[in-house]
Amino acid sequence: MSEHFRLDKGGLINRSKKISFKFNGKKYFGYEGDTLASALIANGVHLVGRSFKYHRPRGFFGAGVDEPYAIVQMNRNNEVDPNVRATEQELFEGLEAKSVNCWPNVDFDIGAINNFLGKFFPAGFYYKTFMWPKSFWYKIYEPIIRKAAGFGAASIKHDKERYEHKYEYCDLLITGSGPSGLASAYAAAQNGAKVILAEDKSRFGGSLLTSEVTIGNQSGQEWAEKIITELKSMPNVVVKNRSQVFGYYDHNMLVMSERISDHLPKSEKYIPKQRLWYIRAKEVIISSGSIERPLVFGNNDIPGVMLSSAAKEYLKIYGVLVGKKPLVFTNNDSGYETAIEFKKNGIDPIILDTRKDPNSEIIKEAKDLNINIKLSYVVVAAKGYKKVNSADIAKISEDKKKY
Amino acid sequence: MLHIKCPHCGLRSQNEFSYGGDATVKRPELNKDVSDKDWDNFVYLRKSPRGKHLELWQHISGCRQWIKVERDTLTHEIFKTLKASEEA
Amino acid sequence: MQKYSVFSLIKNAFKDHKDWEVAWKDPTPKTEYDVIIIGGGGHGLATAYYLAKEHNITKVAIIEKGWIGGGNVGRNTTIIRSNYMHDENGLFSEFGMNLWRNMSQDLNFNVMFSPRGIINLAHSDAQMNVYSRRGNSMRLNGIDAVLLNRDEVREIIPMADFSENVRFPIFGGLMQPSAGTARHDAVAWGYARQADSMGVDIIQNCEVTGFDVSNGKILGIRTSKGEIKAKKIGLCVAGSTNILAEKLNMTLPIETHLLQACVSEPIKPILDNVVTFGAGHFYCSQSDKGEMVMGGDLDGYNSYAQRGNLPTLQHVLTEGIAMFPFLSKLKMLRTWGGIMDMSMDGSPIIDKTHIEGLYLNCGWCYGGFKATPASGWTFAHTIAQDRPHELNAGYSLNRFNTGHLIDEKGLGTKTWIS
Amino acid sequence: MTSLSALNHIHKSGFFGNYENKNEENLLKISEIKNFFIVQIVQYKNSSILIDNLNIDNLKLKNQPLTVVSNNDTRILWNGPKNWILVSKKKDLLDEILTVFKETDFAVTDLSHSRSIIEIEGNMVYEVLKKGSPLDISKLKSGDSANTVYNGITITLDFISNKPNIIRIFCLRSFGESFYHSITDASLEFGYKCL
Repeated sequence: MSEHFRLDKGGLINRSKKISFKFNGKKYFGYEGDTLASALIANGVHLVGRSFKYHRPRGFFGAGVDEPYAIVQMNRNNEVDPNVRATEQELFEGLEAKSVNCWPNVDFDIGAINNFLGKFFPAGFYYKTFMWPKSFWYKIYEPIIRKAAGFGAASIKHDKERYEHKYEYCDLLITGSGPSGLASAYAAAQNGAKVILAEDKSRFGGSLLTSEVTIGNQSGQEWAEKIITELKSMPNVVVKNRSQVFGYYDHNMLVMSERISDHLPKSEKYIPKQRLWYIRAKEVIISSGSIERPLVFGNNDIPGVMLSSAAKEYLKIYGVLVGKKPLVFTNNDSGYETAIEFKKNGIDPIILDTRKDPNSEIIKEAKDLNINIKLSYVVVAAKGYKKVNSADIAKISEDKKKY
Repeated sequence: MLHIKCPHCGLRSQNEFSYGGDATVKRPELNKDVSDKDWDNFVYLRKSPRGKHLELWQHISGCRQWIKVERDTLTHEIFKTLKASEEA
Repeated sequence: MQKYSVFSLIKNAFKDHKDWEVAWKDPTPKTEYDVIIIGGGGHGLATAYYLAKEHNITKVAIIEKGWIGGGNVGRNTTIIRSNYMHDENGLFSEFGMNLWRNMSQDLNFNVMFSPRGIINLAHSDAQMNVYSRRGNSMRLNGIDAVLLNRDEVREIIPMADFSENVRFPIFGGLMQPSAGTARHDAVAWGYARQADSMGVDIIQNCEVTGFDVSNGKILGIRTSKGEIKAKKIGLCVAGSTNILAEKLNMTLPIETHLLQACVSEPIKPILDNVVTFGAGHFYCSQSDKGEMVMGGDLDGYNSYAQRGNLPTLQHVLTEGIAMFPFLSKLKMLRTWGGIMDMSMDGSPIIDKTHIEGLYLNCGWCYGGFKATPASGWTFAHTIAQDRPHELNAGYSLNRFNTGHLIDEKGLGTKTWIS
Repeated sequence: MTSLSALNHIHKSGFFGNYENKNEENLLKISEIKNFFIVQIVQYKNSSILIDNLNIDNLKLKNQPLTVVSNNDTRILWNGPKNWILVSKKKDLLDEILTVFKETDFAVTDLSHSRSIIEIEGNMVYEVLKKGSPLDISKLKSGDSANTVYNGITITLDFISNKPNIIRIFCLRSFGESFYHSITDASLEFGYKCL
């Protein structure tokens, strides 16, 4: 299958190295530097799983750690990994993954009947029923509920991989290598502080990789590369990518999970798969950036509805279009950045902005690019089942009480 | 993980220490009549305050000394540490 | 009160679920009640329910500083059991088991009581002997207990580590087949809904700031929502008992400690029972949703923090993987800490106090959730009759003074002594 | 005195871990130290003797935390207030110790048979220690000693030298095998040579 949604150029992937992988038994190709998510989207795969209760179709919603939907079961090095986020898993040669919580398959899922009976299963319905006759709870109702539970399946084999832990001390721990993280690390390191810079993703730079910014006379990305190279050469600095700081405990003890081999087909001998760091820091800077919050409208969970920041990230980092007829629904300027990126790549987006008369440079830029902008407009509901195909939109009334 | 300043060895992590409870409890004096109430007080009753708490810890994997630690039981902030022989 | 059933569910589905009544009201406090229960956790709600149901006392208020079910009933590992050796604990808990078995029907609220069986693993011959003794004591008190050998355990939980050369080989285990789990929040909500329907006022976001005591008699309480009079007041605030005791100039044989638990992301069904590790302190079950629910020992020092510290979590998960290697690949979804009253012998206190009209329910240590119905039932009896029921007579406040300790574990709060 | 060590069954010489294609000079060297004379000297609380006047093997006790006084044969490690561990190649030092440290003022305990000792040498020594010990090891230099834990096992560290890095680690004999496993496992990543 060819990559219909991959742009001819652009992105930070290594186009000279093609990688083959399997999803739900089918073979696809991606490039070095892809995540499983970006490679699947490039191949036009938008349906990756089913929701927990109603078995509604699930696609990709984010592009990183914030992904709520794209949960897959992985096979790596003859080991099973349940509940892996496709947006976090880097692609490697021979990767095998499959959808979870669907039977017989993700495309045709018997459990989806729950979706059509959803009216009878409102939140917390189980507290109100299954009480009569008494023995049925034990013998029938609960066993059925239990059987339907869970996403991935855990292996009962011994985990043969190697895991290590390590204690470390530092003057300053910085979580996130975006512009503020890098600038802080650089300033502290130059003054002799012992610095640990942790980046959750494989690439350093954070928002510098997806935003059109310049620092001095360099692009954001060039600046990030320069600073990282310099930081790496300093003896008082530890720079770690694929390292997620996930716990902040008493007396400035932080815990970081370093994924050393998860992006490789196989761990090297004697090298751990993951390493847990216990870091005692004198000071901590949390510069992890922000996660975009979704807007609320009907069916905002169907595949193809996603965060606009994620759409931008797939474009800028992976050279992948999440769709060819994008509708950007926003209540602030950030949506315009995504729309402009689409436009630059020959795709015509439509922007719906809830605001009445917003004014800023980027809006002007969008207008100059002849992007279709509808102000005071909202999405009422997305349409489609396994993939979004249209949306009901409406203009907000003057008193904002109806549309 | 708590970071406790041992008055002998300096700042060390919690896993070198072992907890010893309320340091303000006084054992009834030896060789004197002790009422049941006093024994009850000493053996079982504890104030267990929310806030500042003077407590004993032993630096068991360090200098093996008992020390006193004044710690907030809500925030875990440690205000001071003393040798066991020192009065707060 | 609206009855919950599959029919009411279907009926309401056609009205888009807009016609459901509120499950409990949000009243402003009256100036006086017959009984005030301080603490809107499981025990407080159950006490109010049984006061109304068993003793016909309905002029009752529950005063809760936060929200109902926000304390330990919302921070536990949902285990329900009565596998105790001592008579006091065994008979009390088994009485509770019977209340659990009928709770969903009694409350007309499905609390998902699920008797999946609990297995305590033994890792040495000595431990097998200890378990056979405990099992015999249980049977003498009418509680089901089965001693399992290694092969029998393997048949039930094949995914445990039965490989060669493990540090703690499984020799066998003690099983209570009728023990299990329940949906913790539902317990609080079910009791709240029924208590409310019988006239109990559930007053949330109301902090008790002081007590009116005169000539050794309780007269009422002062709260952030004004003064409220009552001749009888029950304290049901395990975890924070010492804070209120201080306002009453009482010093109690309890310390407040912190216990942590955690759940993994949901996985397909793999573990049907509740299993405890015998060579350390770890227990595990799988929820109806598929999450692995795990817990361990206290953080080890006095704490009101309601958040856990790292060393205990490390410990818990290390033991967990030693018992069930499959846990190693799971990601934790949530970890949490709850504060609890650790009594000096590990058993609770349900008793009158030296202040007339003031009743105490505290010291639940790790075992408060499963005790919810029995605790509420006996505490309601103690308050209504002004004397303990024979089931909770052993849980007296002065037992530490008289030497009648119930040291089931032989440790109480002082885990640090071992 | 028998010289059978707790590590006899597991300490085998050879190359291990990630040693291939590496310069032997850069590998960690792990050896077992045997046949040392180890004695604990504790001054009683009520003793008023000035330790400055006491000499053992030409060394004076020093009541300063985390320090070692040493000569070629003997090292005296601070082990707590008024508490020292004396480690010596001279196996006949006990008589001299008992004459100098009178039993009215000192408790002297022979620990020669109760410790397992591992010595590690190499650039990555600090990294190996970080994999199990919560101590801020980078702060310690040659001439320092410290008691701490390593993966739950109580240990005593004696920093012999900084150029090259040599650290001697003592643990209770009964934990010797577990500790040896812990240390060698942590060294696999770097490659090591057992002497």
